Amino acid sequence: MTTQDARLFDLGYRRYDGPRDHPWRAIVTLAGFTARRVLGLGRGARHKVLPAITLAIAFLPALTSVLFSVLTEDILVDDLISYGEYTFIIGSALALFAALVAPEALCPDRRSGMLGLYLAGPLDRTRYLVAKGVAVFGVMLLITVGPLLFMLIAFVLAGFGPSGVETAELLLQILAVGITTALLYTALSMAVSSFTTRRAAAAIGVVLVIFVPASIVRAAIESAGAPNELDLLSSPLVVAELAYRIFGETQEGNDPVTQLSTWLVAGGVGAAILAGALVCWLRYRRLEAFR
Amino acid sequence: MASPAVPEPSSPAVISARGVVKRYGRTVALAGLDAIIGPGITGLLGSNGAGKTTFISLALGLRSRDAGELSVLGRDPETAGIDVRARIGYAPEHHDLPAELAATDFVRHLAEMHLLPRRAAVQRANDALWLVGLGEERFRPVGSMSTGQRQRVKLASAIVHDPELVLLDEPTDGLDPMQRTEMLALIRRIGTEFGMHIVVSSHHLEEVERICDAVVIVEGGEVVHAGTLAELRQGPEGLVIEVDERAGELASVLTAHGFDVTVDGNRLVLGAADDAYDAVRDAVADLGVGLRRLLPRGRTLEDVYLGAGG
Amino acid sequence: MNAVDTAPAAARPRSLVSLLALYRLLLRTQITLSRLLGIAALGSLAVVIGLFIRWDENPNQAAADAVVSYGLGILVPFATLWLGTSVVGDLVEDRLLVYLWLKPVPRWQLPAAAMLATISAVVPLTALPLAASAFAAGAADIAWPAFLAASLAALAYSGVFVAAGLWFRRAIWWGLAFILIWENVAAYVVDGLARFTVIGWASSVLGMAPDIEDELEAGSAAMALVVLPAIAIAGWLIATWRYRRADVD
Amino acid sequence: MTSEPRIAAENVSKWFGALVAVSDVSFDVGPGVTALLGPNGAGKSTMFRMLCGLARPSKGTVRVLGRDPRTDTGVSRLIGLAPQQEGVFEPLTAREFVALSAKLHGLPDPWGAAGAALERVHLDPSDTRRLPTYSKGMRQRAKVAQAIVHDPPVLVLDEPLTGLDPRQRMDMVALFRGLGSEGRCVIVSSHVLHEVERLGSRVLVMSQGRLAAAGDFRELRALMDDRPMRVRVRTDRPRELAGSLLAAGTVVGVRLDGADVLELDTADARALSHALAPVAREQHARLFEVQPLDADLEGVFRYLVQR
Repeated sequence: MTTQDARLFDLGYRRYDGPRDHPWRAIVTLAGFTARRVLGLGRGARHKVLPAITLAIAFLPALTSVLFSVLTEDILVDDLISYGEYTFIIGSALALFAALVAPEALCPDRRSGMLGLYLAGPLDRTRYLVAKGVAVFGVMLLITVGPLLFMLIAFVLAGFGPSGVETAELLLQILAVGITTALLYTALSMAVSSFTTRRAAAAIGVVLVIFVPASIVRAAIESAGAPNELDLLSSPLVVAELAYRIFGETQEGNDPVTQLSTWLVAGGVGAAILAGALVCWLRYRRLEAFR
Repeated sequence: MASPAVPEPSSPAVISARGVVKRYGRTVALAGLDAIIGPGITGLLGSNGAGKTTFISLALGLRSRDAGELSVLGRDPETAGIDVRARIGYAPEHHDLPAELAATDFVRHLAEMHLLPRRAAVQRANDALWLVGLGEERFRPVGSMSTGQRQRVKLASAIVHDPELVLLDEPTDGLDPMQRTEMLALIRRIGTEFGMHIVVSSHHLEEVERICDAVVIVEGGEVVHAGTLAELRQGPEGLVIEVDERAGELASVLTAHGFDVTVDGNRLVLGAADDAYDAVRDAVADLGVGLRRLLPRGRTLEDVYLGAGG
Repeated sequence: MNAVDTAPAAARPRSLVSLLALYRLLLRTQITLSRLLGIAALGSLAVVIGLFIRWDENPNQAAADAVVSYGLGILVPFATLWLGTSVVGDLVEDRLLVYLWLKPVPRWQLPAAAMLATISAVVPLTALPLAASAFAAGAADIAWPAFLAASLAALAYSGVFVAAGLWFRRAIWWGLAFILIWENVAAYVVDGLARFTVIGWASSVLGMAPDIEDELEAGSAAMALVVLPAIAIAGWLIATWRYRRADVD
Repeated sequence: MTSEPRIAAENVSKWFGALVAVSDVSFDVGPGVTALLGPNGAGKSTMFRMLCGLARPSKGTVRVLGRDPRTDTGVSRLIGLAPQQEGVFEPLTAREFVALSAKLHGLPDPWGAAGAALERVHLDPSDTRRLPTYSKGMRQRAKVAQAIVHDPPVLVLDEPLTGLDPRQRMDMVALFRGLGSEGRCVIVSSHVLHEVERLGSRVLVMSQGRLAAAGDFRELRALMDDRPMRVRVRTDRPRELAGSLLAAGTVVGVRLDGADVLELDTADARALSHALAPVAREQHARLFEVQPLDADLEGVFRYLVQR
């Protein structure tokens, strides 16, 4: 190598004149980052314990019913947990998961002033909330679609599953239930989490907002004969009822919501989702981004 | 190999503020602040609660002002589009960053948030962390880092996307002298070599004196003094002399030469006189005393600052 | 005042003065207005439920069921969880424990003060409304049992959650799982498990009222009067043991 | 027998898993103000927590007035601690905060004692504003008041000057000197160096968990003769001055900075100070500025920490 092409490179600072992404990429980045953080990925084992346990609780019924049917070689149809009633059965686990996911996604940013850092960059409050919403919704899908999908796949592999065309239809129904349930819990939990910076208070708030209305409405209808439509306020029952309807099953219980038309039930869920999203958006619009 | 281009001055003033007012309920944080912050490194000096952090949050468009004109890089921060905010770097005052995130991941995340493609973000994050002096410890979680290291991580995250303007809020808060000196040298380099405008807020006088080209002193939400350091520094002439013994004798010799001298322990303060230097030198040489300090008695920033403080 | 005299003139601090000082401090710093209003709101909902039940054909049983499902299932546990874990947990998180730890005060006093502060807020804001809801529902003779059940449940839960606040970093979440899964699902689904839950024994206190079926059947009302305080004392001992070993930041 | 207030550490070490925060530190500190210096992470706060019994030493012993602060809970009556953290009890006023400390110490008149302690730190006892509304400086003083309300012979103040602006720092330093002069044993940790100089000159310097130096910082300065002192001189004839100073042997290293600035490294600061004026006159060099670059505490600190 001839000597004259020896060169010393300046290791100093280099300007960046490469391409810059379109602003919506910042939303995708933040959504991915938040989802990983909420599930404790890239964080200590301690942060994975809580989400893992809740998911395990939600998968438990599916696991037992699959094992039970595989071991006894035949499906005792009425003993097994049907797809329709699954959302109702894991109601507590869904609330617990929402009480973990949304506060973890929203509260730390405000407490640590990271929100100021994000909003000082190429994000405004609406884009910030869209990113966070996509993250929470994505994670919630794990618990609303996961167990059902697991049951379907397990039954198909074990040979008990329905034939080709029915499986496709079942798959669509699972997705429909998973998405509506995830949307409802996302909207409610994010709305509550926008009111406090302490994750603990937000977690309690989420669970209360989900279960307290149900208690009051139950007494109002059953004891005081209020109209059944009032039952649309107890969100866990409404979204569980919608799941029954989507799978074409009917609940044996005589909860008031079972008397309502499917459109009304779907409308109730939709209204709750919109209300939650609106409350969260209004809160963030007025929020002082600076600690 | 792109040499660090000098930032083309889009407009002479990087930040210009006229009559900016900001109130939090009854307390008035900024009461009609006027300031022109030009290119280079500008120190924003003021005691705790003087309005520094509020001004920075207004410049970043994080808060809306109650009155007055404000423009950053030529645009009003509240209505400035996303492209302008992508050209600003910001290191906040607080230290609590996501504790379990490794420094490289944190800086890369902020680079991507400022629209750098993934591969460029990873590469620039590492470069930025090397430049702020974080070697292999940059893979450690931010939570386990000392305050000094965390300040460097914040600085790296503020420059990783190659901004035109960098706002640093109390970057040396909580640092010990060693870390402070290194951080100030680093900020000086960024302001000069990297070709970025910098606004540094601080309440440590000697810091601002060391690295800033100009200073804006804020007190009670208003600008009390502004200008380049040279302008602010000159003041009453005269000399301060410190010897290790027999200061009294030296004083009497100098008074005999017609200088007005006051003695304070082994320190002498000489009134303004142009030919004082040689007279002092010769008097000290004749007496054979040890000359420890000889300094012009210009107004230090401390006098300006304390004077301004009222 | 001779600064160098090392033994201050005052007598040994009487334990009662310091316990009261800690109790009032925790009551003032941890029982904030927003938390009180939150719990009071939840409590008032119990009365609303009571009003609805007035039109039920068998108000006594309906009121008892409501007291168990809403009162003992949601109102009391959540109120106690919220205050119980934060009354000490916040001190640790805000690094204020050092101002209480470095004092010549016996270690058992802080956990005791924490439990007292929690109960002083939770009982009036949950047990009273539950009693009121019984009257509202026209089921006066279960008002007193409801009040007693709620108070004893609050006592037991305060022991559990103050200990949890000192033990776990994210005590609230474990508390939520304990209430939602253990107390509200496992207690009903797995028969015989009620004996190991607070709600089981608290609902058996309701059994004191005439002709009320107790769905959980954890044991007799008299046994409950012993078991629930015992749970509280166990929680207090565990909390004190943990507090004595704390490395205070 | 009222023994003199002393703090003694004997071969004290503290480690958290593999991280050694304090390793084999011994010192004995009596009445007056002592500054504990060291860079962040040098082990100052850990040392302070062991002095107050908040943490147990992994090895070695700590004695406050001859008693072990960790096991002998009575010792907490003899110690007043103003911790580093900024958290305050939100709903309390300053007087209530200090009175709480007085009550827990079992003082006969807690409210009166709290008022006296607040006056001592120049805070208005009748101020009804709540602590969070206080500025950083006022909160700092409330913490000190809480530490002195029970008139302890030993005072431990952890980074009391951090985050204060110059005027607030000056008041605090004057307060600490007063407390020290009353015969109390006051130990202050800090890294705001130029304020600590005014505190008094007794210094303990820690670095990487070890004790790097102890004693009067000027004596320490003199002790370190083996370290060149750097003096900055501005003169109109730098080269001539530097040349003759080198010839005279009082200077071991020279750096020319710009047209008129010299940085001289000397092994013997005293000799150079005596040689400077005569040599300058001889070379007709006018001396505009003479400034030792690291004679003050920062120099001591930087040197000890780097060694």
